[in-house]
Amino acid sequence: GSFGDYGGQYVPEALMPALQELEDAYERYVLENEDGFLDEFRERMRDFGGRPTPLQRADRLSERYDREIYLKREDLLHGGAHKLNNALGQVLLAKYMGKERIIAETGAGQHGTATAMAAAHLDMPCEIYMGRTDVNRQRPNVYRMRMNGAEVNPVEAGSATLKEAINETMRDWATTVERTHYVIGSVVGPHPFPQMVRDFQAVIGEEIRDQIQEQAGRLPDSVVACAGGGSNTMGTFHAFVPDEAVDLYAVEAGGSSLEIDEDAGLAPNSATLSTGTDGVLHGAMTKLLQGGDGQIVESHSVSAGLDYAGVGPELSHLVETGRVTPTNVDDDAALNGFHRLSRLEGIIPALESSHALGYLEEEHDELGDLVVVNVSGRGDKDLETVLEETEKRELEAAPDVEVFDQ
Amino acid sequence: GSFGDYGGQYVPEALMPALQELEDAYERYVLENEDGFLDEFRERMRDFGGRPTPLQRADRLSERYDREIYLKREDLLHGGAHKLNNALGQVLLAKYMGKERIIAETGAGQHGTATAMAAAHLDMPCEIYMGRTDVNRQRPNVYRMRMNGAEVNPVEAGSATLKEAINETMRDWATTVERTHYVIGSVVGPHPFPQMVRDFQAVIGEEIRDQIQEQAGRLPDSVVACAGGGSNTMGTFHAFVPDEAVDLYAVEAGGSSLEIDEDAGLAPNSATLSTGTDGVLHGAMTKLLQGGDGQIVESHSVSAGLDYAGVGPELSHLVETGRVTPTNVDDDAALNGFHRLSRLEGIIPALESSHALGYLEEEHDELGDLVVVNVSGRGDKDLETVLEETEKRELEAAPDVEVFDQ
Amino acid sequence: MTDEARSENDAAYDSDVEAAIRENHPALVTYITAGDPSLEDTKAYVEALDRGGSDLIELGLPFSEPIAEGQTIQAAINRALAAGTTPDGFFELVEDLETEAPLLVMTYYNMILQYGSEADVRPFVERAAEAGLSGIIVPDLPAEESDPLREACDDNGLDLVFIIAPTTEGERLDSIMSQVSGFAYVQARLGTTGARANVSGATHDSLARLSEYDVPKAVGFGVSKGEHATEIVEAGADGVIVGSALIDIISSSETPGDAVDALEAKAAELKRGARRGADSLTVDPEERPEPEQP
Amino acid sequence: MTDEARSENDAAYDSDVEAAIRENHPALVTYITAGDPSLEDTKAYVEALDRGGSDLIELGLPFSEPIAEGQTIQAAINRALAAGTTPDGFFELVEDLETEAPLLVMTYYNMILQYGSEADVRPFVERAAEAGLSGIIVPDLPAEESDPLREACDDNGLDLVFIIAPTTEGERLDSIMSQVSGFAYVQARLGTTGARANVSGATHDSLARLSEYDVPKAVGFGVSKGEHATEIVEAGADGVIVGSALIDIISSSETPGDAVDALEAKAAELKRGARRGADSLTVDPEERPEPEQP
Repeated sequence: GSFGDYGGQYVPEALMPALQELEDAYERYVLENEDGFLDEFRERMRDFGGRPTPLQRADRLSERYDREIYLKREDLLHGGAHKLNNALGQVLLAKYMGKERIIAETGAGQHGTATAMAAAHLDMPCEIYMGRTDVNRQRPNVYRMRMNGAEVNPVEAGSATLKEAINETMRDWATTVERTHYVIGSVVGPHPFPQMVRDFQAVIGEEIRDQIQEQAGRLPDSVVACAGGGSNTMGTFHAFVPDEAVDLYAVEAGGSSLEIDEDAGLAPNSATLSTGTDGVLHGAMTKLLQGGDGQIVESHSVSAGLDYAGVGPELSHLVETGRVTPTNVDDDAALNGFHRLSRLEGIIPALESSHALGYLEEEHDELGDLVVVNVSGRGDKDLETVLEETEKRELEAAPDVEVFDQ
Repeated sequence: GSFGDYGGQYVPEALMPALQELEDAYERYVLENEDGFLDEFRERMRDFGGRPTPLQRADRLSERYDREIYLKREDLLHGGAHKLNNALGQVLLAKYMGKERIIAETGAGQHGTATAMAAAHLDMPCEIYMGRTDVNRQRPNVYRMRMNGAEVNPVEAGSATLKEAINETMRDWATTVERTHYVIGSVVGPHPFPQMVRDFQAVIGEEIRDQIQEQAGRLPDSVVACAGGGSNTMGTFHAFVPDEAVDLYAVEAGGSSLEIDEDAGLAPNSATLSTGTDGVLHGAMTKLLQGGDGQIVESHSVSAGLDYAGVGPELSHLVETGRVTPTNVDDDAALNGFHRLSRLEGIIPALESSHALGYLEEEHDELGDLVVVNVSGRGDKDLETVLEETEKRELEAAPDVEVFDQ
Repeated sequence: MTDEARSENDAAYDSDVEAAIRENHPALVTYITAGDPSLEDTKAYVEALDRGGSDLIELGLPFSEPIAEGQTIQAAINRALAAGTTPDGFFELVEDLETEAPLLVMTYYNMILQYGSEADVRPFVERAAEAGLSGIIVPDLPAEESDPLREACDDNGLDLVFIIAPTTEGERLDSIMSQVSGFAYVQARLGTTGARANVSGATHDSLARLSEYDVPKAVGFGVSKGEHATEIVEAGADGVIVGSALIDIISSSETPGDAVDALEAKAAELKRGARRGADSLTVDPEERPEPEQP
Repeated sequence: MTDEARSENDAAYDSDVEAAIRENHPALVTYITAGDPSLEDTKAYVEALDRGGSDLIELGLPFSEPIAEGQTIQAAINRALAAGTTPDGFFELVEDLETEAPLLVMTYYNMILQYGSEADVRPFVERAAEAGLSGIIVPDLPAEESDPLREACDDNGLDLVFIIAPTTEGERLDSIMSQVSGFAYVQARLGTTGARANVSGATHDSLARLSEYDVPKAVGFGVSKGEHATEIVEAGADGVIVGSALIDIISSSETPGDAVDALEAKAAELKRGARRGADSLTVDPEERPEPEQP
């Protein structure tokens, strides 16, 4: 249950039997395809989810950066992001395990909507915990979850955002663990979650590997993915880890600054791999944004989906061993990346994915001749944020907004 | 250039040479694949658009209706609806024709966003005409077009909605026709548009035909698609027209009533095929919603995308000859269809597509044992409308909305 | 126009429409929308245009989707529809009118198709002839789609006027010019109807291109001033067509009486402008076919 | 607790923590969060709990992500963090305290790892021992991950207390019970910490399941009243653990002085309740192992 020094199962004793049960189910169903679990999963991801997603040559970016740029189009997956790979895998696994109920937490709402969608598809009762603040500012995602028949439980405690929602979901799970599966949304949490979520997401890199060889005739020189918790990152990288010649770049949210304000308990970034230190959070030993005493600081990014103070333990390990290069770009670069892809390629990317595109703009000279960038999701959900943040700034890639103002 | 008594080229003389030029280009590039046009189109629809889209067995609908229900997942196409098939085809064709500029009109914004996306992808300057009223109520789509680099020209005249936007686009085209291509958004307008748009959309039915035979071992008994202008309808039906044993159902928007209020110039529905009479609108002879004098009435549907007083001439012909069965369901049935698919299958459908699902609920006994329904688009764009309209009604399939109100 | 006058002209020309152009060279053709702001007002306006020197008057029968019109005429149509203008009301107005100038109806094809409640053009054409109209102009009916309407017009002694656009060239131009009935409506520029500040260069190109065809040519789209008329006639046109500039007068006049006066004055200005153009051709030393003078 | 008292107990039991439970049977274990609302107040509260009859006192060192806590303790932790509570301040408080009852620190694993600025547990454990703490409870550290911390605790003479959940069964239960140090913290029900109205049926099941193991058992999660203590001791527990009910007193008292009085009274109520439970067992005719009385 560990990746070098990282990983583990740092959870309350009450949850340990459930983790052992999950580990057992993971090994049987996911690793050994017992009862045809994997076959059903793959078929549903094809028919319900829309896999495989395309690998698209980006003509204008290729010209702009004078190298071959390919985009992995996870934005085309059902729900608008790679999230469904994991949500559907876990809900299906819960069903195979005989669980009667699904819970999950969500911050901006992407994991919650993917889980609600998967639960509706598989006819599993589903409850999503979401901070009241997030409920209020992410209405459309709340609506989507409700439309899919999920209960949305607003969490009123503290700042009423992701952290409180995680705590509340943990409480629910600790109370109902015998009949409930907790669908963790990224490659984080206690073993076997980081490994299992990675395996559900690994289809991204597996498809890229086949597609790039078919389309470009060889493996890429460089693979770039954004990293928050790290599920799209690990999903993209996993198939390439053994290919030493393929460089892997995890692009984190540099936010507005890489400095931590320890007195305020704030990091104006989410660059955990780039700047974090080892510690234990939400069940695993990994790199964290924390103060010297061990208190977790509040992270920040213009992209809500990257806004997390931890990161998957396997990524910490791959960074520590030098296999993955941690990098980051700031909010401005991500916003420019958003506008640039929208305008040049006709793809409105998620703000999360826009970080990978920002990196491409800033550091393409570091990259090889054949580059794959994972577009982990679509940006419709981010339009309001992008407009707001764009108006505050002078961004070279942004369209003028006069028509919006009338 | 006609389908039985329907079709034709009822346009100002100034546009006739452009139509002839387009007809020539359509024949050479689309029908004869000159310069590999079709190959490039198909490749881009695969890599950029995400084709093929899945055909998914709907487990819970199949159980509910006691027959095999399959869903064609056009909601997974890039942009969230089948619209891109046509927009990309026409923008690419304009490029092959040496045009320098793209224009289009949009009502709710779906065709505008698809066109803007395609134009960005193919590096074509693009201007979209949109009534000021629609600009104000469809902000997210305006943003998306702007993000993709398209100019959005608000039209202030009259009721400032789709009709005025069409007139204004016609004016632009009549002025700039030599260097501009007008991307008509449905199987309407003068020849060769209805035929050409159908051909670009026909991939829907072609894929269904292959997929259903692979998955169910035979052709379907019944194929159901919603119909406004009719592009998803003809796209879905075209491959099946020669298969006499396959029944084709075009489900129109019954709105709140099928009666026309001629004094007010209003039809509280868009059920053109079901209730319309023959006439000429926007370049073609087809079935229309019109008063006795020949004035076109304003149509209405809860679904903006079906809200059009005309319909594609080929559909008029197929209805007239009995090959396609025209049907309709009202706003309530569509809203219930929206909620039902969201809750039972984890797919939030466009309100347009929800009409096909409403028909399935109301008349499934009319259908055969193996049914395909086209889910023409996703419903994220309709969330606000659905909430508003749901609150006004008692809908059996709607979730309670208490969590929204806090 | 009186029946008497009409039969007189029939002898010399194919139709009274052609006669009105040829015999009044350089002719002034005026357009307003019937029912804007009411049919009663339209009657007074048409008579004013007639007095002012119009040689031919086009009366618009409003249609809800005027795709060939600019914003000025579209707005006039909206006002006329809001006032409840119907085809029957329109024909009654025509029957009431006493003008020197022959009258044409300008409308969209669907209005013609639906009249008499079947998708058939004949009831409309018959009623038009009966009401005393001399011809029909249909902006959304190109030559290729016009057979049914032309046959009906022929059978009822009406002209079906075709529009020649700047893009109309080659074989299509030959074909359309060979079918001209009444006169060729020469569209001065690409785009829609509407008053403009200048005469388009396309006008000169078009008239040059059309000079080889021996049919009367009247130029419209964008003509608003006497000087425009002068320039267009100098360029070889047999007439000028003015519409939006007249609608502007109607919509901006404070009282119907003001509009009547202004319309008559505007028509006179345009007619004078056209004549100046013809005069300058007459004194031009270069050889040209002498335009006929009434 | 004084060093003198500690060395005395060492003879009879493995640790002073075990001694505190065994010798004070039925024992009362109390918990409050250090620094809520200030470390100075905490000092007074701990002394009040000691006076009221606590046999063992758990002091919470606040961590920003208390995933095992209910809302009551989470709120206390937030207040303590807002007041600027740090590990160093915590240890200074412990050094200042004069209590009969041994003290345990309850905190999350990351706080232990980070102390001394390396990801190493030893600096924390050494400082804890130096400050006079007798043991450590870590709600997010299951037995499987506890080797490094246990070794450090062993080396420094501290107990590492394990939590036994209602879901802890079979081999894992055997394994954990064989490693018990100090006492077994028996979690009364699934879920998180927090005062409840009733004692859970799971408590009885758990104690029955644990009866075969000869280790001291103290029951927590949801205990808030004297009657709960009675029922739990009757069910076979060697002690009861109370936390959220005390936090409620602290957060609802108008002055720190009120809280001091109420905490002492609550501790006394709970201790009396526990004794009633022990007494009822003593007069129970059924055969049971006679609980030790101090």
